[in-house]
Amino acid sequence: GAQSADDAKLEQLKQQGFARVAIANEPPYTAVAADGKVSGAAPDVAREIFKRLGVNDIVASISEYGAMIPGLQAGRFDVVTAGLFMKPERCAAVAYSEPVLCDAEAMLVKKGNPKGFKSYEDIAKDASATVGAPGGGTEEKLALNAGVPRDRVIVVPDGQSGLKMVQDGRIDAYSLPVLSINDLMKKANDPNLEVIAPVQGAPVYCDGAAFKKGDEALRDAYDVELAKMKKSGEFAKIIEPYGFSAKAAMSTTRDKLCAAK
Amino acid sequence: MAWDWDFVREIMPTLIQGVKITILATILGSILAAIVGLGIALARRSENRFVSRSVGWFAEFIRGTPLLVQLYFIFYVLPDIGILLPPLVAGVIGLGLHYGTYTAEVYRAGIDNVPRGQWEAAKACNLNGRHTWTHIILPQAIPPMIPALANYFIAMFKETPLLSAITVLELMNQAKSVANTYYRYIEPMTLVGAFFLVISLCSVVLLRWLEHRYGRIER
Amino acid sequence: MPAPIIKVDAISKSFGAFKVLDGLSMQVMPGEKLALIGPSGSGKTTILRILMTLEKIDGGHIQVDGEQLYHMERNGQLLPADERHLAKMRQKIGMVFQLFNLFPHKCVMDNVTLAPMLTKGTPRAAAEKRAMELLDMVGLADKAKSMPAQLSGGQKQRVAIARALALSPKIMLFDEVTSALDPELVEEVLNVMRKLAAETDMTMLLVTHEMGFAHDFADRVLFFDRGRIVEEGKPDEIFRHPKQERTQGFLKKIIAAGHRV
Amino acid sequence: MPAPIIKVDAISKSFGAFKVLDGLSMQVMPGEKLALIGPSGSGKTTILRILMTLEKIDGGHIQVDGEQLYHMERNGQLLPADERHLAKMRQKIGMVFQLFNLFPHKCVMDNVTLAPMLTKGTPRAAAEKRAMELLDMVGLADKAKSMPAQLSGGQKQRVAIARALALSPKIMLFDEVTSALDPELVEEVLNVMRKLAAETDMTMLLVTHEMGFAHDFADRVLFFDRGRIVEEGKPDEIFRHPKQERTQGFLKKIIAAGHRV
Amino acid sequence: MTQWSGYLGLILQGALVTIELTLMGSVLALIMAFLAGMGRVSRFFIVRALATTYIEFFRGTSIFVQLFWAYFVLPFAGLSLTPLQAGVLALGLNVGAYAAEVVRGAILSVGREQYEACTALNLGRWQGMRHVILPQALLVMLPTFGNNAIELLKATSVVSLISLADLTFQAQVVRSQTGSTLMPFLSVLIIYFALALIISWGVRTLERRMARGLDGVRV
Ligand SMILES: Nc1ncnc2c1ncn2[C@@H]1O[C@H](COP(=O)(O)OP(=O)(O)OP(=O)(O)O)[C@@H](O)[C@H]1O
Ligand SMILES: Nc1ncnc2c1ncn2[C@@H]1O[C@H](COP(=O)(O)OP(=O)(O)OP(=O)(O)O)[C@@H](O)[C@H]1O
Ligand SMILES: [Mg+2]
Ligand SMILES: [Mg+2]
Repeated sequence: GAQSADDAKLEQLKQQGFARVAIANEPPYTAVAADGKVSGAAPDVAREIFKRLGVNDIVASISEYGAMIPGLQAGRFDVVTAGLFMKPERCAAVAYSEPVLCDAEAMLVKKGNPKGFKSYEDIAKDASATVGAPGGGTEEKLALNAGVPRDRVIVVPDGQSGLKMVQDGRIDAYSLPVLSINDLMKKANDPNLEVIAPVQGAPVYCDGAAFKKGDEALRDAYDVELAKMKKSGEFAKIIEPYGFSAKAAMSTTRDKLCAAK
Repeated sequence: MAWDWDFVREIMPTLIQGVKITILATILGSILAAIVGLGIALARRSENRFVSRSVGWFAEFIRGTPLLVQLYFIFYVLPDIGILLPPLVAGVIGLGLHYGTYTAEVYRAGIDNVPRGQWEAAKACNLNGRHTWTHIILPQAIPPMIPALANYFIAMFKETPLLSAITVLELMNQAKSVANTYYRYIEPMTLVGAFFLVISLCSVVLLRWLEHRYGRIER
Repeated sequence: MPAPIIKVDAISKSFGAFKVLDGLSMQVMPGEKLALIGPSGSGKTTILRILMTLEKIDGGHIQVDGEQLYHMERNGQLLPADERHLAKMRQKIGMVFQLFNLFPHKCVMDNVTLAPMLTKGTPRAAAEKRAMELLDMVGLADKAKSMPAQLSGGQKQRVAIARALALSPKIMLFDEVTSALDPELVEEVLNVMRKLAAETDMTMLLVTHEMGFAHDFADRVLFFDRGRIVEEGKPDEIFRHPKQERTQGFLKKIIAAGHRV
Repeated sequence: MPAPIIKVDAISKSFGAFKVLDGLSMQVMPGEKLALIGPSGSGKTTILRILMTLEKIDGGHIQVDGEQLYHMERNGQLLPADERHLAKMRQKIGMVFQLFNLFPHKCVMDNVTLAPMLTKGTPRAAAEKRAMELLDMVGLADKAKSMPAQLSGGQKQRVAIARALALSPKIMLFDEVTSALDPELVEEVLNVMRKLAAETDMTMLLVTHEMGFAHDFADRVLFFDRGRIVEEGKPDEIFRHPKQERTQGFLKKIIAAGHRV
Repeated sequence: MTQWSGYLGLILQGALVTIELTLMGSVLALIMAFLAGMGRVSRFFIVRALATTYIEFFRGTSIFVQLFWAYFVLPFAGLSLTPLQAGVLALGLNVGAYAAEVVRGAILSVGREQYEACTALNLGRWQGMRHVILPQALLVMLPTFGNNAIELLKATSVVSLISLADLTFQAQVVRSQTGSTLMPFLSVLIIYFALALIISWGVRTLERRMARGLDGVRV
């Protein structure tokens, strides 16, 4: 029945020799080198695990956040490893692996934090404040849940645009995970900007590899290898150079994150 | 993934917010395109070679490159030289400039379609340049171009989803946003498609009427 | 003997490599009625268009009513005419075209009054009074409110004549004013022109293929061929006893084709 | 006495509310040369176009060469003609248009050979041989490789005649074949037609405003007015002693306008 | 500013994808244009209705919605296309609908007298179309086809929606990876313009070649 169909999925990946992976255009979760080669914490972990599963390579395609889950559902990708943080609603839409990359939320603001933001609630309180976030991302939802009205949450297509919009004063804050913001700051090297991290009241989130509902067998196989790597320390070796904490990922579980309210 | 009418009802108000912005951007963009187009058309007829040539190349360049990239450029690059435009304004300028290069061609065709005999008759009547334009040429040139102009304004309407790239919350952007919130894509995207289809079908009727009223002109 | 009102002196005109007028000279006396005949492409239309300043000349001089047409004297020097000078000279000249060239978006009355009101600042009432006299003269007083599209070809051409007369030019140019008309409508236009010739002392230049009319109408006939005047003289001389071989050949063909001479 | 080759029986034709032909009847004998004259809008072109099946009729019958043109007999019933029947009937008829209607993208030779090759399957060599004979007949053998745009109006019209003849029709229709030509070019076309009339026993119907030519060419003249035949007879009768007032008026006007009769 | 120059290779890869999309999309568009354009003037109601539906549907809904459907919704109907296939399909069908109207217009622009000459010479409907009408109409279509191809080129910039790494998309990637905004956008603008110039030059050359003889100049 379903079980054998699921096994078939892994068999199929083995046969074709690669898995199709959706990644985001967001360092350090992903990085694209000048020669077009994809690296970064998320794809590196995925590549290693698939290798262990007998799938030699991954073919990564950069995708908009908004296009990832529909792409997964439509069978465009076999897995999404893009810093899609686990949340109850998402857990209902896709099948997550155990946690991989964990990060807290941060905000990018002008030097000196002129409006004094510490949390998303602060933005909600200031009737003239605007915050930028990726469309369909965790930060957008956090801001909305904190009471920032829809028209003050600006959907920004990518990190570089968000940074630029803060520099140009189009938005007061741009919110992304801490490491993403730090990477942006490093590249921009702009003394007029400042990072607020972590955002108060925002939980630490962890992403996992997201599979299509129905591919649970593949996901389970993935989990087994992930657990082995976590134990052996290889997991930490891959992600820590990018700034991620392996400990954070190992101190929580999918079940906890998916149940959180 | 089955179609869910309750979900449709739930997201309708949000999408209608987007429709309003879409229509506003189209109207403002059309007005700007109509003005920019006339400006380009007149500049290209200028006696001054430098003016006509450089405006000509500029228009060619705008017409040969994607609006999407132009919008990025206006929104993200212009601030570097101190021009900081709100998203909707940047979007309207992008639309107006881009489609202005199209309407310029319409103006040009409209003006060229006025028979040479009319210019000559105006000269034989000893009218000066300004009188010739305002009393003889433009009154004959503009009515036949109205259908072609309207055609471009409708095309512009269908390109407004590009504005989502520069954070304008028009229909497409709203649809994406609700889709991402609920992880349901078919309903919002289909509604967007249906909405565009309805508006275009109405505009076909409008166009037929305009063509009937003002005569045909080939694109 | 009075001075000629038009003095064309060795003008030449080329379109690209093709020489249309080649050192053409001619003189026209005030009040004279001149017919220009000749084969297709011989330059008849071109000389009228040059007099109306619709084409520029490449060389030579033209004097109209004692003043240079394409040149103006400044401090004893002959300079190319500017638009102001041309506009002044155009006041002396009116033209009626083969294809009428009425303004299709204006009614008959407006076609006739437009130029006087705009160029001479004639008040509307005066312009309309004069227009009615002219329309009456061409037999179209009852059509004042019609649009050009509602008129027959013959009526259009009569309006065009009234329009040209409204500026009271000293010289009128007619370029094949009947050749676009149905045979039955030719006569009404020619009648108007006969009347005009009889009643006014305007100078008139007429290009035509209606040899019969040219014969009755003109004081003098010029025969054009390849941009030159090959023969000229009284109508009887030209039509009954042409001296040049080229003229004889032309008239023979015309007669053979069924035109009355 | 042989049977008429064309028998038009009480046909009527309207454009919208406007009745162009009103119960028109006429007969044409094989080999007869017929001239159709009459004022503009009287339906002359329309009857030719109907015979060429370019317009449909509203009522009445037409027989051509013993067969119904717009009807076909099936089991003793008269049915409206289908495309096959029309194609068969069209083989008997050729037409030359006022504006030549040459195919501008094909050279003279191809204009003449296209129809025989496509409709009769004539081999290229035979079609070209016949075309050369015809072009020779109209005096254009040396223009076989020219494009229509390189020809004068008179030459174009002669090619059009050759093209129509290439299908060897029994009946030829000519609609004002000289009225779009410069006066000097009219004669060359009329010469070709004279030759054609003298050398072949083809039936010919000619609409023309060239009264002189109609007089010389036709065996019989029909005078049309408002969609009816008002008067018919030998050319001398019609042109010298017209009986009907309308005919007299028409001829008077034509003469006044400078046309030879 | 040498930092981003290493990424030029990436941009050129994007240019390759853009060119590929443009070429394949144009071929599909051309086929659809002739099918639907001639369908519009067919004698048969069904054919006319089909052609009209296709044209109005694809001109009516926005290209964004069509792309989204081709890529994300068709798989639910069992038809899973690669991004390139989906892109070519959406672009080709979309531009083909516009070009179909060009084909129709060009066919109708051939004067009635040419059809009548065909009838008078007893050519069949298809014979007349094939030998007389289409060869003349083709010349009328050509310039507008050139414009349509440029429209298609520009429309390829929206395929980033379905994860195709075209020029615009690569510009975004380079921008994120290097932090430089001006250079990637400027360079892709220039590349687009160069491609557009190549298209219009090609079409003009073709047009000149086909027009030979028609204007009375010796062939
Ligand atoms: N704008 C132009 N460009 C190029 N050639 C021209 C132009 N205007 C006129 N010509 C050419 O100049 C020649 C003379 O033209 P023109 O119109 O003066 O002849 P015409 O004597 O009036 O002949 P017709 O009796 O046919 O009117 C013709 O061969 C014509 O083709
Ligand atoms: N397709 C059409 N639609 C409407 N009216 C038409 C059409 N064809 C002809 N007519 C009208 O029918 C009438 C007769 O036309 P027809 O062309 O037969 O006249 P004609 O005798 O050939 O005149 P002419 O000497 O001007 O060529 C005219 O009034 C014309 O306007
Ligand atoms: Mg002339
Ligand atoms: Mg006729």
